[in-house]
Amino acid sequence: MSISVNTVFFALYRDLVGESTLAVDLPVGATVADLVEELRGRGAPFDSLPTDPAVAVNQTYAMLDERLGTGDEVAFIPPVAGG
Amino acid sequence: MSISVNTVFFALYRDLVGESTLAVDLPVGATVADLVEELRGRGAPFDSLPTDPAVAVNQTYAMLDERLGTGDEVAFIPPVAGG
Amino acid sequence: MADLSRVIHCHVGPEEINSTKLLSRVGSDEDGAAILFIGVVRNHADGRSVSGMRYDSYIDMAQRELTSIAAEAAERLGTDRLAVEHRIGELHVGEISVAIAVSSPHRAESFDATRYIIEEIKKRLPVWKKEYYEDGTDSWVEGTPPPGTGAPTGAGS
Amino acid sequence: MADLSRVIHCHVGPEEINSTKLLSRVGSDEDGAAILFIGVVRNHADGRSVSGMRYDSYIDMAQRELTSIAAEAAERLGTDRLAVEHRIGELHVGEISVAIAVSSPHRAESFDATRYIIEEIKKRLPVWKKEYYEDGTDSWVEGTPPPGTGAPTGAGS
Repeated sequence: MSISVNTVFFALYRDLVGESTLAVDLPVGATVADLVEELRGRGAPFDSLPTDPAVAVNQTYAMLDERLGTGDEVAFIPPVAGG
Repeated sequence: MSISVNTVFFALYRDLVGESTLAVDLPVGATVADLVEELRGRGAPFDSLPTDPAVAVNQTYAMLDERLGTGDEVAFIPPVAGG
Repeated sequence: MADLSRVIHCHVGPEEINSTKLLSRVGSDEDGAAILFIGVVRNHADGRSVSGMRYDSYIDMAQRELTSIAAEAAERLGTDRLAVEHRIGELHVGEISVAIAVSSPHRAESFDATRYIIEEIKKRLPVWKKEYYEDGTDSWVEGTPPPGTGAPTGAGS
Repeated sequence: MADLSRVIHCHVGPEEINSTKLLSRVGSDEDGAAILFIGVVRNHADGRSVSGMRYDSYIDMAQRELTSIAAEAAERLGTDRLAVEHRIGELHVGEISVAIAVSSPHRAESFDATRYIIEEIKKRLPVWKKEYYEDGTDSWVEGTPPPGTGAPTGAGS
């Protein structure tokens, strides 16, 4: 059994990984931290992502221990610089 | 020997004394405090002025012990309410 | 002593205030932030309905004092990019009585200078206002004694 | 939770910002003070000459987050009279990237709410900017990690 989430990369992180979006399969019960580990475990370029990035799940800031479900949109949020 | 100063009253103080301006003769060496005492000593309506009003001499805020000279413009400044 | 020559624009008078124009007086390619503050005649005071306001002033002194305040603010701001106008005379509800425009490279300085100017105006500017109430009465607005004046004349007082 | 329905106007998008129009969205006969804050692209950063800026955003989330910030500010302000816009896309030096308009019966609340909105935008809004320098190079502006995110997952980490 597995789930599928949609990851989204912005700004600096998009430049680092070379992608805007990526579908990722994870085991049921996986958290944001598991997603980060899965991606970084793929090696370059994903291992250039930080181990504790800010993330938003379905457009709301989330903690690394938040549990994910199929269809969730998980955005990697580089340090923000609006204004 | 005496000096002559021009006193000016604004807003509430103008309403109290019923005048906008008034020439006052004072002894040489008189201070702002002496002017206040001289005016208040005239009785009504001048005794309704405070004993320690804010004043400006020649358009600059002054202390009560500032010495006056002939031709000085001494304004009685009620509590201000600009903005 | 603040340098008065640095102040761009500073005026006390009966003319209607155009706040958009005032804001356009400040700003430069070096600035990342600008603030416009406006004070407006409101329709109530201390629970009473207000129909209008009359601003009186010691106009020559008010112009000088406002210029000093603006110069002090420019010193804090570190640039001369500020403009301030205070209106006097009869004003209706909704009309602008005071407007302040400031710009600076970073936002903190603009907030600081704007706040400084309005607070000093309230403390020092020789301006008085009479409120006219809906019930036909009127009264002078209770003000603030200017700082550093009216002090006792000697040790005994 | 702040009440989102109280916010008058809140927008993230590529449209040019008309700050005069934004200011006209706030204000009421009950208000004695109004503030307009604008953020502008400036021609320098860390000693380098800047020719322009590109603002990227996670636009749907940015719109939601800006709405939350505005609602929190309205709660502090005590009224719903505020409006805020953030622009995205390519901007030239001198163009407005963000504008905030607030009004309130007394000035302190307007200053507080305006400052709150711009500080929270800097901390939380998912917007990023790339600076283009006069020498032809460019770089992402160093930002601020959003608060309360990226926290460790357990006692051992």
